Amino acid sequence: MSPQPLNRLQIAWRAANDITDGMLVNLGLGMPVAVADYVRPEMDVFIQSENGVIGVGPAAPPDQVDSDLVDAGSRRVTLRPGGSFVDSSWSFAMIRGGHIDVAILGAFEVASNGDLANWDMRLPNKGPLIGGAMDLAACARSVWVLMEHVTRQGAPRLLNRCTLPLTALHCVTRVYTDLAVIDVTADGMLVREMIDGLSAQDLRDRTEAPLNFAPDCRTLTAPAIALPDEPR
Amino acid sequence: MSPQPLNRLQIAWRAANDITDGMLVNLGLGMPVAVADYVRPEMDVFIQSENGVIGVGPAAPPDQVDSDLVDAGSRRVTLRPGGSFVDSSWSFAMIRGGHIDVAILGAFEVASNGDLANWDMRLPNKGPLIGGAMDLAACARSVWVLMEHVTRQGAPRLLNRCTLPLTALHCVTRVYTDLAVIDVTADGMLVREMIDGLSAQDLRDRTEAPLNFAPDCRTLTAPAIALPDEPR
Amino acid sequence: MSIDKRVNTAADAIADVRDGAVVLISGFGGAGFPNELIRALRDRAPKDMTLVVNSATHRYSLTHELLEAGLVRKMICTTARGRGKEPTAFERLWMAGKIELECIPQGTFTERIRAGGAGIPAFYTPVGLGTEIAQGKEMRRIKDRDYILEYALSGDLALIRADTADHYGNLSFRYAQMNFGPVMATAATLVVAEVRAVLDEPIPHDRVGLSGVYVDRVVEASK
Amino acid sequence: MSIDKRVNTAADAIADVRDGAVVLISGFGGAGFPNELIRALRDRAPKDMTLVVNSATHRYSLTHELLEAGLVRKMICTTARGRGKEPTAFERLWMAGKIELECIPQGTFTERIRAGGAGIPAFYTPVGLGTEIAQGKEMRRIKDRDYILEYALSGDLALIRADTADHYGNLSFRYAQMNFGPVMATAATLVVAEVRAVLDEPIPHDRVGLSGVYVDRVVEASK
Repeated sequence: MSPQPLNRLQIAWRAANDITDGMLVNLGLGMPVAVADYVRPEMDVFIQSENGVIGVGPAAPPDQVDSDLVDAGSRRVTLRPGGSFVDSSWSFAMIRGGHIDVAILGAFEVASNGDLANWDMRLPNKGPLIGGAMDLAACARSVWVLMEHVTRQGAPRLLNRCTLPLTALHCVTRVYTDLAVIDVTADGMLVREMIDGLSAQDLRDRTEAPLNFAPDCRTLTAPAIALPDEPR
Repeated sequence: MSPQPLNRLQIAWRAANDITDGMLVNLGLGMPVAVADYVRPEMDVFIQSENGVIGVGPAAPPDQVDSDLVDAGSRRVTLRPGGSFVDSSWSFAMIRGGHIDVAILGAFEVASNGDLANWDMRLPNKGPLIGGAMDLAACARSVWVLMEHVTRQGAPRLLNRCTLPLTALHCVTRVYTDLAVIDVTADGMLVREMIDGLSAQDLRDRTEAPLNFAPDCRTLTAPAIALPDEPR
Repeated sequence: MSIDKRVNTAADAIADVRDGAVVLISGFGGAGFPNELIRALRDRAPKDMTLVVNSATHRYSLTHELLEAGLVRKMICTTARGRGKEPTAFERLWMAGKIELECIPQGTFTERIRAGGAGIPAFYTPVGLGTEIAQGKEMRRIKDRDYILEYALSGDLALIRADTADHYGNLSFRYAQMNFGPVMATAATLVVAEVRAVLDEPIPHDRVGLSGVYVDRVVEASK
Repeated sequence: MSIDKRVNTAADAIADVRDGAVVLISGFGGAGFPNELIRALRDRAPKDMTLVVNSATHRYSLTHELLEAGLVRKMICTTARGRGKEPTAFERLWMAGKIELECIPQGTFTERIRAGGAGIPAFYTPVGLGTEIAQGKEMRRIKDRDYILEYALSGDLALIRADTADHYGNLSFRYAQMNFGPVMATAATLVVAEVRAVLDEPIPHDRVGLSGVYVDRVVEASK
């Protein structure tokens, strides 16, 4: 059986499993938003959104949609019990002040020193999009990245140095990909988990950054989760 | 008849007459607080207090005293219609940001260039008291000073240079004393009003700073206002 | 009722804006866009404006009408990328070199505006360090960490959206509607608020989201 | 109810404070003093504390008990002068050279604390320019005006007073009670709130004056 990479939702599921009780978490656009759906029910977690929501709840059911109750990605959401709102200056004082326990972000590239590139792919005909990414990456206590291990063209995303414009320096603490869970340490990248059937050499072949493997490196598993037929 | 200096409340009355519609005003401890009692009834004025009250109303009647509804001087007050509260960071953002139209402050000394000394008399056995004075003096759009024209020992308070520790530079725009109303201009002090029976020379004798007299210098008058038997 | 900040129409509320104005516009994530004021501004058509707005073109906002009308010389924002493959109104102008862009981190955006309203001329921040954002900016080491210097940002006009207003100009907001509204109101010479409803009675003190001392005019949205 | 920040007694709430702690204490103008926490701190008696409090001794506050117990090495405040002719607890210690004093403008005080909680290591302000406050501080000219550089201030423990709390640590405030509470809560490693009442249900979102994400422990005042 050939190795079975995780799909996007399984990556989100795996990251959600590392969320612990009472954390204040910010979820970036794309894959990270799905993390909310998989936080273990016994965990009591507040999700902060840059637009000033403290305690984002599940997406609003159609009959409860309110155009003023939105997250930073313009999704119509609900508010969890104990949630509240602040203005943008408070929201970013919270982010920049280091009050976010974990920012879970998408990325284009991560370097072995923890540098992150996630805001500008230099696409032709498209303007830049910074949003709150630089604040979150630079100032959250931990930064977890969720991304495919390689690009659609098969090029590695875990690099010696980022090639795309940087979001923040030395900020990424952990990377969740479809193939592995990797800590970014002072000594470089340390593989904690890897999917079944993949060899260390297989992973190295898909990674530019040097990889160390934890002595207790485990198998990366996730339950089956079907992807919806979503337009991307 | 010898010249009749204004009393403290008459000075406050005179300053109150220069308050115009819609102004946002901050009143310092001491004489300035009394200004609120004499604002002309047709004027709609918001009084800001450093502790975060926007729209301080009259002192609370005994049966409405609330220990959480206080001004910066710990007076139990009321809130005027349309009033609200902010925290200290907003309160001083308002002050430092130049949103206060007039700060009305007490003073020990004012110099002819508008320098103000009102926070530290260098009293033995007493600590310093800055409070919000430096923020207000440095950042309000106008700074009006209310004070006796001379010290209890008869020494002038309007000086060429302040001798006491400064509160802020070049900030005072107008001075109301028991003897005169004086604008502080780029060309020095300009007497606008003076009490009846006092000559220009009499006023100069009580003033160290050079005085110019406005061509339309008028008589400073105030209605009779009795001082309460207050402990000072 | 001496203080009365109510204005009848959006057109009246922005009638005196001039060419070259720096205009701050609230709204984020779909909430808090003062769209009737934006449309009135388009109709008033001042030229060479600088817009200070989170998103250069957001699908729930009408800023694209200002862009399409050719009224904007410069955009200061945190997001200048449209969602779809088709370029947005902003992206078309930008690619054609017809508009100047200053795209900055969102926290720096809001903090610069707060600073503009709070009498802070400049501050240090760790955000953007080591990135393109830091290029040409002053750096400083404070307690073993490097920071970049950012300057206050303020404007001539702020257009903000709230839920209710009273005649004192006090505003209340719903849920995530406030976002940039309060800080923008502190940092502009003239502040105009568009609201769902102007109330006859003062907003109770504990429902005031922004004090009327920051607001010059309020106008009720027509729908 | 997994998150539960309720603590039974003031003594429990501050039990782990250490010698040398920098302690921020709310309260201003008679409102917002966490007096039961202050008394518990006196009983716990950590030594060599630095207090960050608006008024060194205020007649409605119990900070004088910390001073009289000899627990305070340094005072950072905006007011260190008592009202009467008799010297206050602080003034006696200060005149005897037994306590260090940093007396600063109130806006600078609150902005330094805000900066400490907001990730701003330093900022420029016009306040204090040309006064003793500016002595030894860096000056800088920005757009034709001079400013002084001020640094962020933060602490190990914040003691604040609010009206109600829920088990998430959300707080509501009455009238002018909030003053320094919210900013102090952003700037301390451990934040303890004393409240009139701890509610069984979450505080409604539009009544939350400070989010519980900033608050570690809440304790109901005994009276």
